[in-house]
Amino acid sequence: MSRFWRQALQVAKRDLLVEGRAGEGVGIVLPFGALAVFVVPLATSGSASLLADLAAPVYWLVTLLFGMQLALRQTATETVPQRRLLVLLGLDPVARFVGRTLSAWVLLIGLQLVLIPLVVLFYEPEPVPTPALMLPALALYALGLAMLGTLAGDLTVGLRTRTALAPMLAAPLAVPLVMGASQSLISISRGEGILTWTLLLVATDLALAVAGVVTARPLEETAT
Amino acid sequence: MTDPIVQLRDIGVRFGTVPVLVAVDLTIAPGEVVGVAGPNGSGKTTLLGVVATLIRPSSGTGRVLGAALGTDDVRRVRRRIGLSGHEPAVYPDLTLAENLRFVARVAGVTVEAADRALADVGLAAAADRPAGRSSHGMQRRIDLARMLMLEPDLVLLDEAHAGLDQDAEVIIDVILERTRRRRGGALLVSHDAERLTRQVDRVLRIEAGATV
Amino acid sequence: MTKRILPVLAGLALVAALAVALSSPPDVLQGDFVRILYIHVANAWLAFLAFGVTAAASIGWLVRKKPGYDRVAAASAEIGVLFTAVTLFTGMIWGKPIWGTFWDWGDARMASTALMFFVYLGYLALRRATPDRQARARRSAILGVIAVVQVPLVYFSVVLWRTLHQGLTIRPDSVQMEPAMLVALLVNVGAFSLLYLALLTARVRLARLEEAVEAHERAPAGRAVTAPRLETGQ
Amino acid sequence: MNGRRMFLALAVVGIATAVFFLVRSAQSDVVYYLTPSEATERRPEFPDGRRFRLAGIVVPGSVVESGGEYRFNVTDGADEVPVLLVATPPQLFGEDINVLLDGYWENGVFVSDEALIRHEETYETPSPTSVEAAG
Repeated sequence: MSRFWRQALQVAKRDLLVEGRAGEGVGIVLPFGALAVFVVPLATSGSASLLADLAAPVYWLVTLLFGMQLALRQTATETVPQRRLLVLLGLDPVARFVGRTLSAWVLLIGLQLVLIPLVVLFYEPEPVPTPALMLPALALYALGLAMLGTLAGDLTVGLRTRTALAPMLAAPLAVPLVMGASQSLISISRGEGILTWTLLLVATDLALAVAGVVTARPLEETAT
Repeated sequence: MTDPIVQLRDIGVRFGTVPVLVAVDLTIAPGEVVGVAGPNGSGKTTLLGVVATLIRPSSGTGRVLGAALGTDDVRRVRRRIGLSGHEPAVYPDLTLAENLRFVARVAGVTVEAADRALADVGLAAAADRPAGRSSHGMQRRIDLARMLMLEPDLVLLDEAHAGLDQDAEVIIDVILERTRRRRGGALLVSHDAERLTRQVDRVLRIEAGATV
Repeated sequence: MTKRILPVLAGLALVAALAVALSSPPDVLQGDFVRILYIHVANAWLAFLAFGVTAAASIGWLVRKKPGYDRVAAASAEIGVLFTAVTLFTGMIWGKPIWGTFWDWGDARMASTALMFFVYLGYLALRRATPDRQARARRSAILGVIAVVQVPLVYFSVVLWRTLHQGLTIRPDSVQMEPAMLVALLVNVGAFSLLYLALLTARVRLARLEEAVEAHERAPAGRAVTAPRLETGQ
Repeated sequence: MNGRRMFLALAVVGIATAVFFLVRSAQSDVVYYLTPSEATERRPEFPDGRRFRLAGIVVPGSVVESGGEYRFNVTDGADEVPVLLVATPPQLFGEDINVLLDGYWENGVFVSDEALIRHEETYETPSPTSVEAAG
């Protein structure tokens, strides 16, 4: 394995190990997101058809907002001494971006997998004919969010207003992702093709990857 | 190999509009250990950041391990620089052993070297203790263990003696001795002038951002 | 001298543009409502230009690290946000009588323009949140490069999707507009370009003055620390 | 660093390809609105009551108003669809105008409760004859 991928995987492994110990994502963000799913039905008139219609919008909203919380979790925020250490170890900034994205991706997919049964169970939306078709869209959606979260987190590292600022920067840029994923779901439930929306997701993910690679070096200096 | 390890000429650093360093000259020859002393706010820590290639000087010229400061050249030499700052660079959620092993894998050193360094600094028995629940002194020892493991050609210690007991002092002695033997260089910042003079070849004083 | 000339020129041009817009012939379908188009299109075009300048200046900063690039990037983004707001506003005023609605969620042009507005609001928020000038320049330059991805998305959204918003009127191969109206549009674009330049130079000058005030008599941090005025009592 | 360049080159090619096919498939795939021919052709996909948008030109001479309801036909040159509009149409509504209707099929009639005008990207000054015709 090349030095680049060894470093990227080490960074991803470190993030997941820290998450396993601190449990901020699994123990705090995830239950909080689940709670948000419960609040919506309580605030409606109790109409079953209304809830069924709300299932998908609520799902996308909660995965976007809480996905950002997950990607920007405090325990995964590197301190200045930690960042300086990594720079002096000769860690390739691109490998760092890839590693951090990978770990956030794993957690975001986890968040999605937990929220889907919850929404299906409590909102009873119309069944999707072939749910497996959604898997690529969900994976591409989570990948894009992971990259955006990593970028926004690095841009705002060390700022006092970070917790609100980072999601504010990421959310409007995430809209093509939300659009691609949500329209994929609509197309699948109508039995239409999803090529357009898959292409939109792929193009957005690639553009974010380019942004991540190009800005990795200047971003490295934000923490030193 | 007579090129100096560090050579700074008339270095200035400003944070925003606030000048922190105004005119610093510094040379560290191969095999030399230099101490830096000065009052609070005189720019000692910033100087260390400049030498570590982490802070870009606003003016002046400098070379560290042959790489010109402020250029992409410094990327080549960073792996050969070891820094221990005020705050230890550890992940509080990882154990002491995991901290060192992570560094070893990223830097391309064997895991055995990490475990050996951990034992060398006297933390073998505490290997599985989370770093966040270890004392400040133990965390500092992890910083020092990293230097034993990676053998940097340029050793930078900020507040070298803070939080370390007499035993740990020996670790610094060993690191400096090995660095001298490798013909590397070291820069130590400390308040404890007495300990400093014992360990370094000469002391540089800075006041209000300038060497005096 | 030039700092007086540009605002005056821009002011005169805007008066002329308004006169041309009001005296140009009405559209066969839209009647007098077509006059809103001149301001709407001119503002939209300049918003794109402003964000393009922000991106270019951001790249300039990342390469050269000169504070001048950062000032231009910041000033242009502020003006771009202002022009985007005017674009959205005039678009809504125009949409009501012509389309029959202020806003249409299915329309890619409207949605993407609103998003562009929020992306650059975020850019300004990031600047405000970063006190250190060097760090602010670096971070906002990086975001300035990432954010500009939105601009072509907005411009081409009418080509990408079938929308309520009409397609491109001025294309490389044809201009589907009567000459008299085209002249009115071009005069307005010219006038708003002058306004953009006047605002940009004024804002950059202001930024430079702000920094000069900040830098006035700043001593090294260490000089602010003196020996404690305490004595150990016996 | 060569890997970095290669990735960037490949990614840019990938984005260009994706966008190219995206534009092509978006024009056929993405249903912001249907033309009258498409609406007739894809009739089985849209059972009565399922909402979609229909865009076409109001057929001259087909507009009949009664009690705030408008009946007219829209066309795309090929097919015609009968429309019942149960809302106040926008100011510019009239014959030969491009309209965008939100509604659903009901017994072969497109029932709409929202009409928008879709104007073209062409701008013309009125010719003397059309001024008279507009009255």
